[in-house]
Amino acid sequence: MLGLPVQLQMSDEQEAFREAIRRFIETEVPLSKVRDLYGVAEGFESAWWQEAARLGWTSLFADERYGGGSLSGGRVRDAVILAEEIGRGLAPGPFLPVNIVAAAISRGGSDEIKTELLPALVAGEAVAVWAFAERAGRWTLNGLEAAIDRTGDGLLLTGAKHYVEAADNASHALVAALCDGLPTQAIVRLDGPGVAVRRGRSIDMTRRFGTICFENAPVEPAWVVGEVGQAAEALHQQLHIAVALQCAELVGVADRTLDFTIEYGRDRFAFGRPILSFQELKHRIADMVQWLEASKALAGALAEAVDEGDADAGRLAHTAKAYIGDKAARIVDDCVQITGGIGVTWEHDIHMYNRRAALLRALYGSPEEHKEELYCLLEATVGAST
Amino acid sequence: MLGLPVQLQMSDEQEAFREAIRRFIETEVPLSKVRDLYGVAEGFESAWWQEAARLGWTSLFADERYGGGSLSGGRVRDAVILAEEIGRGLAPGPFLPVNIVAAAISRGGSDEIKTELLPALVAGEAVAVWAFAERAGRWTLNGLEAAIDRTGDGLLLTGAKHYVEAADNASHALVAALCDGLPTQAIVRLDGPGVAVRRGRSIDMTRRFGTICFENAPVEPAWVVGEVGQAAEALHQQLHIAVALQCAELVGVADRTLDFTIEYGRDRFAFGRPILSFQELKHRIADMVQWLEASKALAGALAEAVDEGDADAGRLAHTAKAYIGDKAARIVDDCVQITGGIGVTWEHDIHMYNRRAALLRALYGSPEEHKEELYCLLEATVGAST
Amino acid sequence: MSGASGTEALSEFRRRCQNWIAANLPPKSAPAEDPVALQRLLFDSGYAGIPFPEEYGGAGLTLEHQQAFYDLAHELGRQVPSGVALMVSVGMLGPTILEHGSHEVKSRFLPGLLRGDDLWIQLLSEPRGGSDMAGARTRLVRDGDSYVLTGSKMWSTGAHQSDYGLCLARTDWEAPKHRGLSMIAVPLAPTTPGLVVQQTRSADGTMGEFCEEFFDDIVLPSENLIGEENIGWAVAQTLLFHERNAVANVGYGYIGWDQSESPAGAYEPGRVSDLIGIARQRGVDQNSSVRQLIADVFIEEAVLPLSSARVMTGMALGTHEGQWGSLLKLQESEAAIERVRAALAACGAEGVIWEGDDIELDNPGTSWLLARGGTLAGGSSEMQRNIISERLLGLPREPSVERGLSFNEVLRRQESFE
Amino acid sequence: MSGASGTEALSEFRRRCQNWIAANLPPKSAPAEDPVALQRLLFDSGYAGIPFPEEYGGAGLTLEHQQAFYDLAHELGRQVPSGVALMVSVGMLGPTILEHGSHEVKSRFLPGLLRGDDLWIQLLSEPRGGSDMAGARTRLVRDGDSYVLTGSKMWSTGAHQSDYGLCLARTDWEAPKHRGLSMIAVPLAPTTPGLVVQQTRSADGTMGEFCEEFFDDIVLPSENLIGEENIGWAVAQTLLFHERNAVANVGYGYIGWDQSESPAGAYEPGRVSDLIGIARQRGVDQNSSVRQLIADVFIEEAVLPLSSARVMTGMALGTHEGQWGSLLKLQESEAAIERVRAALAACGAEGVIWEGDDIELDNPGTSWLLARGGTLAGGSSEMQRNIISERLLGLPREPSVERGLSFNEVLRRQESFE
Repeated sequence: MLGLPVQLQMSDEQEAFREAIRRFIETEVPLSKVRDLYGVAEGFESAWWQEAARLGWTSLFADERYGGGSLSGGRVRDAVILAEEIGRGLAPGPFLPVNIVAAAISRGGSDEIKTELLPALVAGEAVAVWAFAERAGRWTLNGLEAAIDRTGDGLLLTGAKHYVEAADNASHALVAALCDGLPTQAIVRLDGPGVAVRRGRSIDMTRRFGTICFENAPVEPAWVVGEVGQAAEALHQQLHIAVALQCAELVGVADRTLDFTIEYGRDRFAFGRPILSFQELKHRIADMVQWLEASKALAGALAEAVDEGDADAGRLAHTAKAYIGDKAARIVDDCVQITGGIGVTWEHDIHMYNRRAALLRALYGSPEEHKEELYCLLEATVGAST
Repeated sequence: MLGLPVQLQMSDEQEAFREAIRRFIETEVPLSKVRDLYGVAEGFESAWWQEAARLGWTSLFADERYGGGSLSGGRVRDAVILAEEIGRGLAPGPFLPVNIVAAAISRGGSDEIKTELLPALVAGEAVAVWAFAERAGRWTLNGLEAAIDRTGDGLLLTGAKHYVEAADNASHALVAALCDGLPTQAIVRLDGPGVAVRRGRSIDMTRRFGTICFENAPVEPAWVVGEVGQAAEALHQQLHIAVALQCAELVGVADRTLDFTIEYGRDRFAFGRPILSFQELKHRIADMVQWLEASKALAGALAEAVDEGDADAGRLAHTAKAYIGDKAARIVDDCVQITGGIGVTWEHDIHMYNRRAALLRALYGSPEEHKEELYCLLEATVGAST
Repeated sequence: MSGASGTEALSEFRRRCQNWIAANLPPKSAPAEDPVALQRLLFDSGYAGIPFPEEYGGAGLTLEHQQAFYDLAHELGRQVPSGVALMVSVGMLGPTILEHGSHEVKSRFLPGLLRGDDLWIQLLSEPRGGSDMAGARTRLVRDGDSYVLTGSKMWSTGAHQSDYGLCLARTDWEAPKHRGLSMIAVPLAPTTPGLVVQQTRSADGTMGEFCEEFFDDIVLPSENLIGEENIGWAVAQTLLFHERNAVANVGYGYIGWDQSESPAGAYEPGRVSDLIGIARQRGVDQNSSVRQLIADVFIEEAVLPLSSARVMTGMALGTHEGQWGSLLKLQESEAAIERVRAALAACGAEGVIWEGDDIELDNPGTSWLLARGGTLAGGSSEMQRNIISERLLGLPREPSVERGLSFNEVLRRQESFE
Repeated sequence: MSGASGTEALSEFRRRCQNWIAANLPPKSAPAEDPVALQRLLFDSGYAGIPFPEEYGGAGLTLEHQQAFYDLAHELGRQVPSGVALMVSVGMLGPTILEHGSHEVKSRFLPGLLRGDDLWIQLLSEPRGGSDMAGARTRLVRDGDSYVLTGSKMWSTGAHQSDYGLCLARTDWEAPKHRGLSMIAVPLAPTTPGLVVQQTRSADGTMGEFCEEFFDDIVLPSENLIGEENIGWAVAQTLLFHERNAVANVGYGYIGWDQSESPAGAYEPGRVSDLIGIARQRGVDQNSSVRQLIADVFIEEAVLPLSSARVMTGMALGTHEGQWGSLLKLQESEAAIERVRAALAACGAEGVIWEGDDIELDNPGTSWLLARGGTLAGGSSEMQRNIISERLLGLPREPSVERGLSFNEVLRRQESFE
């Protein structure tokens, strides 16, 4: 029952995709490789990323005219298959930022941007990142302070974007900012004037982050994605996609961790019995399995809602991240406890899963933040106070 | 280890007091009697209450000149002994309101009030109740809306007091209201003009409540307790005493429930073993024992802090009710689960403990409300936002 | 479980149902119809017991057809037969008799059961037994062509309003615990000689749905045996399996979800918004604990139908075989506890105190007294966790202290302990 | 445990300490003094090992005197010897040797231990053993007047910086598991022939405090045996008892609480206010989950010293005998997990992402990786719950599958399973 995917019903093509990804991760970036990458500033190798791109890691959300294409017509549903395998294998690489950028420009970008960026992104030759959150680390539109000013010299961007995944690997960033006080998105070259990238790390073994500071950085009008001041809906959709992929990845992380922990506990003896014959541990595992199954159901429903453009997708995204973000981290944490002392050593793999879970938990809004957003949405539906 | 009292160190006199109370409850109001009282509107018998009064149930907070007196000099510490036994035996009677009123008028009442009320309260011949909370059921000073107006005819009280324990048994109420917008307390006769009492019940087997409506009810100036507009400190202290007694009672309820549940579970067999040989149940019980021990430590510290007038008593009261209110209810609830189906029947005693716990949990501020107050206090100590 | 060849295609069936439902079932907005009357309406048009063979009164189709029927009815906003009595009878006892009964037994009992004419219940638990149902001490003795039943059962839902009970009783006391049990149908009419049925008073003081039964040498025809003598435990396990499924609203007991189209919208305008409204009215809508608890209730309620739908899909696809009902039952009953906890927090004193001398039952305090019913009935949460870990996941079993012992020996050891 | 007749009265002792502490111990505001240097200062003035007999270098007083000394030092705002190494050596190994060692053993080892000259650790856990310490496979063989030690130990705290380890090893393989063990003192100097000590790398990538030791036929004098041959499990249980107490800061390892006078004020201006400040700065100070988690941390931190004080009082009064340290250890280590959880929630992305290429360790994310150390070391939370329920409460024990078997037979059965 562990190992069942988020999507129970897959086409043959999707099944083959899943198989290919899993084999690729096992062969090309096994956990020993992930350990090696811990010491490498970049966190992944470009040649490997181009190979991954050939398997479809970069193309699922991209406009078909520029090399993109989905397997099933449901782009999020396809990408969830990939995200889950990435979680299972703790694969490195800028999967999420590249796909969010590809989705955004495929949806609202000019032909000029698409031509400039999409083929290179899809081929894995370029990396573009999503620069959204600011100092406080919150992924909500009302946290935006970066501003695009209209001047005699054209549009100039000023502000600082934090927690930008793979910032140091990227040539371009999709930046969210206010123009005339309204949400706007634009692609900005990171080697242009007025742009500085500060490298950073995270608790994860391979995922690197950075801060991008813009000071009167020029924004080409044709590189605004969508209309100036009209980006709210697109930004929400990008957030929903990010949360959907992240939830699937968290499911992969937690499912795999519970799976190998159970394998370990079946064979480990104490007091003359396998430790997993002790009732209290079994009951905790039963709860974890229940949480996992519910998480898979939620992640699947969210992917579908985002693909279908359901009005309810936002609420479901908050629900899913609040639930899965919390439960996945708890599952990995309790697996550490079941594993025992060896689980808090470097030698054992579980800390790498714990790292990924801790990162994903916080990124794109923590469970606590999503739960509060959800409550506010519910509150609004009840109507004004009397 | 179960059955250990909140106060580990008791004087011989205190030990004898505890013994006498326990015997009295076991003989005079055993659980079979509590069942009988469920059907009686009043919830307790006056003759019995006068007997209880002779044992000291009404005198611990009363001015010594009017028949009161503590055993140890620590009035709350003495009363906690009683409260805990009341919880263990689910004794009926207006213990808390009578003692709060006695404490308030002994501290701030005129000789006239004391003479009128204290001897009768101490003898158990009269009952006076504490009318504090209003419609929303919150025990905070900023929830006060009832008002005492100064008119040509003197002081007139208008407002409605809810959740008043033993309202229908009482001749007098200690009412909190605003006068000139400032907290004020006064004793009001319940058979006077402009006063109406509506009887009510609670989830508890024997504790009855009522709503008291005042409409231009006259308040005699000599019956104002303390100075007009100066009652804030006294009200806080009364709330602290109420929470301290209530926490001790909750400890008694939870300790006794866990105790008889364990006795039951030791003898009950399933799958060829006593059910309490199953590890998962044992581990839950271990947690409950830990919570109980911590609850006793907190309840004891609170009693001491209130007796000593510590500046920290308020914060400790919030902490204690937040912790004990939650844990005691959880303990009783989990004991129902351990007891099994019979635990949700009328025939088994545990529902009576569950009722008392559910009542005490909510009364004088729920754990949720106290936790929020506590957080606000903590927040204030961190200083203003930058 | 997917449609065998020769079975009516789902799409075809859906079209047929759509018309019939629209023409026959009352809308949800109409006054609630008696469930048994609705069940008879379904039966008489061939829509009761959809996955049961036609020869026993069913429609001879599959669980997926049943799912399609009920989902359609909800989509069309129509009433369906619901309630505990039918859930137990049609969702639990029906499939158990179908699996274990002889042709004669099925022909005799199933049509009346599926039509709702005969309500069936289970008689498994005993007063001393708790979760250990295989420890039954009710005695069943063969006497020529009859059996004689002696003992008592407890926690039977609605026995006082039912027609038959399927009773687990011991036929061999020298066999190991699980191998000396048999299952027999007991008529529950008050006229049955030797039978006394008593309702159990609930913690809230009312007569609840549970009963206790006393059997004093009740004589039963041997044709009432369901399954062979001494294989009663296998029959009971089938019954318990269907019970967990029915409680979780999957399998034979599936009656659909009464919800709007959007999954996260399930129950939405209902209880959660009530709680938000109460919190606001009491001025605790900014209280962080209260917000937390209410948000958690919403999340659990959004997750439940999604989990159930996933398991249903998995059952149809074959990815979910076996004891998945336990997982859903656990999730559902534990979420219900949290729902009451949130109500207690939102309502504060208002949840446990009311005006008037009457005993009120519609408040969170009373719900709290009864809340554990859900985590105990139908197998306690502890039993569900055992099943999930040992049977679904295959983790090593708890060492048994009864292995290889006759039941008489088990009893002797227990008595020496007590 | 209260002062025997002839013992210096507590009030008298307090007066004497007050003067000495004020004159000798550095204030907390001064730079932190080396703990071992402080311990020597205490020893040389007769304030080390207060409850140990004078003949072994102690003060010949009681646990209450020790409590009074440390409480006074904190009241006066002075530094006391603290840290893991002394806690293990003086709080755990000291009382174990005192209880089980012969007069010769105590005379030889205790003065150096109490003075901090010799740091002692325990060598109990083994790589394959986990919580089941009595399953030790390290081998101790008598050879004339010596013993030969072969095997390995793990999870020993600071072995690379210690002087002696008290090692649990098997002397009789045909005896039942708990009856063939012995305890022997092993010198940990790197020059000891046959000894290899390796530090274990922690989940955060650093070398932590834990070590693994390999014994390759180490020859030890028979005088190093602590307690008789084959009663090692009793010695180990004493050691584990003192370990739980020391971790919970009660009993021999008590070193007082670094807090303001008011109980609820404990830790107050420290970590909780940091979290509140971070939440405010991030704009999540109105987030209900974050508030909840922080309030819960404050509550747990207020409760911990009160629980500990209650147990200390109960130990002095005799109401609290036995395994109460388990209860406090459980409470403390589980609360620490919640503290990290609250920090993760308050900090959000800031808790797991930082600027620069360096690997930072001072953040909630890293604390999270190591948090389970506290609920595993010194006996896992599961073991504490076993102890509380079975030993403190006397609930029926888990049925043992090893009862009556020789250890060799236990191993054979296990191998046939694997």
